Amino acid sequence: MSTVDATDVLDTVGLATATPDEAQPYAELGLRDDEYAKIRAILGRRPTRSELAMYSIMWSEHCSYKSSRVHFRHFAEKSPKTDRLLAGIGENAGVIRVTDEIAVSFKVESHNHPSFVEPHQGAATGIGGIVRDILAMGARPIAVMDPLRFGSATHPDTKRVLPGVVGGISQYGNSLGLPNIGGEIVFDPCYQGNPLVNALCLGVLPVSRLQTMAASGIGNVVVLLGAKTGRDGIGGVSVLASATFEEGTESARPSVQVGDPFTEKLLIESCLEMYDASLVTGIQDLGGAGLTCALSETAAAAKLGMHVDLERVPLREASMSPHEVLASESQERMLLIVEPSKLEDVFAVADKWGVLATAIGEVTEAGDDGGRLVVDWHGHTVVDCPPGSLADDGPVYQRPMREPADRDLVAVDRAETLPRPGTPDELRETLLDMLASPNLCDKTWVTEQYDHYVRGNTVLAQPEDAGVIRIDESSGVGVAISTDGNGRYAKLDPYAGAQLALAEAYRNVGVTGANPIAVTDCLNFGSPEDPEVMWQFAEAVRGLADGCAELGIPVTGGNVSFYNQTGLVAIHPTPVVGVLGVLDDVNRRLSSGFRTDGDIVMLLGD
Amino acid sequence: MSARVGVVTFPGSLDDVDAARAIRLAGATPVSLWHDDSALRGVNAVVLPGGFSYGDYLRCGAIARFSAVMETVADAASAGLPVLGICNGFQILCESHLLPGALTRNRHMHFRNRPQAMRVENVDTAWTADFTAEQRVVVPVKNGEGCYVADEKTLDTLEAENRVVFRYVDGNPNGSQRDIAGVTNAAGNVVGLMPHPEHAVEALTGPSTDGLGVFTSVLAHLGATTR
Amino acid sequence: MTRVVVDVMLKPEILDPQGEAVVRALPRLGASTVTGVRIGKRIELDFADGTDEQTMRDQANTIADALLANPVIEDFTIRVESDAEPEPAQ
Amino acid sequence: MTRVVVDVMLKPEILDPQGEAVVRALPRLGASTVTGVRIGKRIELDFADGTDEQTMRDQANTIADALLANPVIEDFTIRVESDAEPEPAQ
Ligand SMILES: Nc1ncnc2c1ncn2[C@@H]1O[C@H](COP(=O)(O)OP(=O)(O)O)[C@@H](O)[C@H]1O
Repeated sequence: MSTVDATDVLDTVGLATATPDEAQPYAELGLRDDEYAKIRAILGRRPTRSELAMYSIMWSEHCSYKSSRVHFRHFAEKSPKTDRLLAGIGENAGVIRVTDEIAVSFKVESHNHPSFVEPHQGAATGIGGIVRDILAMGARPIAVMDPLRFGSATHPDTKRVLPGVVGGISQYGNSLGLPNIGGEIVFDPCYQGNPLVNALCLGVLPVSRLQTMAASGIGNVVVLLGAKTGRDGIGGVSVLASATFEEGTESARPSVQVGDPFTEKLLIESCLEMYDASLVTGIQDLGGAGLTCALSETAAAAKLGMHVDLERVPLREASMSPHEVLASESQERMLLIVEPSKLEDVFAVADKWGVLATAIGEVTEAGDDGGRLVVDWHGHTVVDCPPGSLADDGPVYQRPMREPADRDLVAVDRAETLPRPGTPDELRETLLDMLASPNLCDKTWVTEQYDHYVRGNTVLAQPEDAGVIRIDESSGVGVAISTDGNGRYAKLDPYAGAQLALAEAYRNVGVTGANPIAVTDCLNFGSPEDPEVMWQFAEAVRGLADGCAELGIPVTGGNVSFYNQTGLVAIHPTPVVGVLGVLDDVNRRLSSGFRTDGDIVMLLGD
Repeated sequence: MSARVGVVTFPGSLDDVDAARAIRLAGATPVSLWHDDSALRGVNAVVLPGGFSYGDYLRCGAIARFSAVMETVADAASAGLPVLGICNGFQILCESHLLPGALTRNRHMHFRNRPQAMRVENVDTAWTADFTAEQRVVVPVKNGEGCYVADEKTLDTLEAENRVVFRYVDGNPNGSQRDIAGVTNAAGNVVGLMPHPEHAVEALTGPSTDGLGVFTSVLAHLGATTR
Repeated sequence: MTRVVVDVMLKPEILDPQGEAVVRALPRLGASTVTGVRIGKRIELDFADGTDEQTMRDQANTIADALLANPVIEDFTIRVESDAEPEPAQ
Repeated sequence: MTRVVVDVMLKPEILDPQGEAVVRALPRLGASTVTGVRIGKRIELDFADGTDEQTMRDQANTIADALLANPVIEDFTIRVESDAEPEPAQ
């Protein structure tokens, strides 16, 4: 380390003010000219390297929902009135009251791209991420589900991806002690270069234990809990590490996040113990956007400021620079807001479970401008910005939309034109072909790798239409959940396709004897910059919102995954819909299948 | 006063809640024990539950063996305290050399979870007295490293001394030698098995209620020894 | 000399949860001077007698790359085991 | 020189399903001269700078014997890593 290049100089707020004209790699970080200009306007100067990293992350499609947000008004406007919803869209996960004392939290999320790069770790950390979302609401995670989509069952790459994904879900979920109570495995060539790994988690909490992400209380301490921070997944942001931006390409290769379910289990137990002792004022999980997201969202939610001494963050690699610490996607971490008087107790609980807990900052005043997020690195200020500008004021786009040109073409190919089995032999043949097809055949070889029994409350799991979990042993109250989605239907008609997915999940929950009350969704689509994909997306959202209004159940949260495509070819639009229902007494659940000889078989509906 | 049965929680234990429920349903009082605390809190028996203690890192049960509580458990076990190790608990007992043999990676290399039939081969242990000889029971098996191995001499000794307590029937789920699902020490107070009796205690949630017998057995055993 | 050893280790920047868990357990064994533990795989490939060294190396490379190591998160090294064995433990 | 490597291998008589799975996959890779594969662990123990060799050996031995290897199924060897690194792949 003899040559002094730009990377050795700490880019502080002072330096940024003094060098307004320094060229910055905003385009490489995915920011448009007008977005960069807006950041400069917000700050009244050029952003520091750390700030640029933070804005590029928070204003990305993944975090800002810049393409999808305008369409979500359908959910808000059409949402049926209910007094069951304790937390909804905008929170880490929806929370629904089940009885006067008990609530559940549930949400489905995607981890599609990481799972293609490294199937095992990608899927494992997908489970880890959704579990922390549920934990952040104050709930004990009690079950998971895994709606999956792969390419052709006979393609060699499916041989790599599928066992890896299933192995990762199995390892992580089993190690956390979460029964897997359902999911989907669908094969279709459209997912060959872009498999879908969606993960759902269900949690249960006493209504009184509901947590908030708001970093309220001036003087309260900001505590980082869990794993050390390393250079995990800081992909695009590493272009900042190079002196000349062209040099960045090699180091820009993201480092794969490796999941540590053991640490996550300890994180769960320590957080729950802290909630029960009322030690936590606010809490937020660290997900894809790491500290950047957790710091800005917690501060913005409280409309206060925050001061962080970033060098206090425990690091796996000492050489990390501040923007890397802020952007790191290291797993198994939570951010807590704690009253100073409770800090020792928080440390004691963390210590009991063998989890690292470190005070890294404090909540500061709002001032005239709603508070500042100030991040220091060894005493030098590297970030000074309004937290709301990161968390809430990201760009919002009304992307152009166009009905796909091939819709008429696809529609011409009607099912009626397919050959039909005519003779009993042909009928038999067709039935056997169907039973043997990868999408319909027995899935035990996968589901056997998942624990169904742990915690002893699984009432129904695979191969039932919906998973059923007892949530209260004394009263027998339980919930049923099913996830469904059909990309082929949605490709033909995204509006109806989304509704069919909703209807199927709704029926699946209904047939267990449960009363459906809430919806979560994971919307898997191609590039939002493709007007035809955007049209599919808008139609699916409208269809889902209308369907929910019709059925009288609200969408409580979910996730959007865009850019699911190989080259220019998008996957089938794949809205995955999860429906949750309540059973007042799980002893009265119904399972599928014929039970008694001589029972009458009836067909309901048309 | 009903018997007090301790359930140890290690970092990464998962089935401790299930074991406690099973103990309750069998009519005893579950008492939680903490890995880092050597106190046994006056319990009459101990269950080492399933799970992934210390993430199952390095080798299942290898790190848990060095916990404070295991020292006391080992001493108490040699003095006759009934100790049951289920799945990860069985692995810990083997790593601690309280039971012979070792649990290795399943032959098919997958985690496998299914209802599993076994035969109760020895009804004279502290944990099997309530079963009838050769009784067939069905309880869930769920593990990735449940393949029981030991050298031939050890296996022969186990057979000769009737220390194979449970044997898989209708298929061996993990490749265990001689279809061994569970074994006991020479005194019959320490038993380890891979399948999960604590997951078969309620008709609503288990494949059967056969597992309850393990927990009622120890109560019968304790009743007989304290009388 | 018919054995090739392939050592597969996680890349240095990748989290090694196993190693970390072992480090945390060491104080109980009184091993206080160990500062870090990384756990990887050691794979012994036995070749038919008389296989020449270059063939062994090439094949080991192919196998390691395709099967033994996951290039996304792991590095590997290959070494033809010399007749001088590493000293056995006591 | 502050690193000790502990190699842990299954005893020869213990079945190694992972190794067998690799053997079964070899024909596809055209590695026909490999006759056997055994998969074990390579554990790197880093010691504080300046720890003398004998202390490292002793501690590594204690740790390996008590924790890193299970004597029922595994053998281990210990080697202080020389400055001459094994040649990297390719
Ligand atoms: N398809 C969707 N339907 C409903 N709500 C959604 C959807 N996608 C995202 N949301 C909601 O938007 C909010 C932000 O989502 P997200 O960024 O995934 O949360 P997180 O920060 O926990 O990852 C969450 O409350 C989420 O539930």
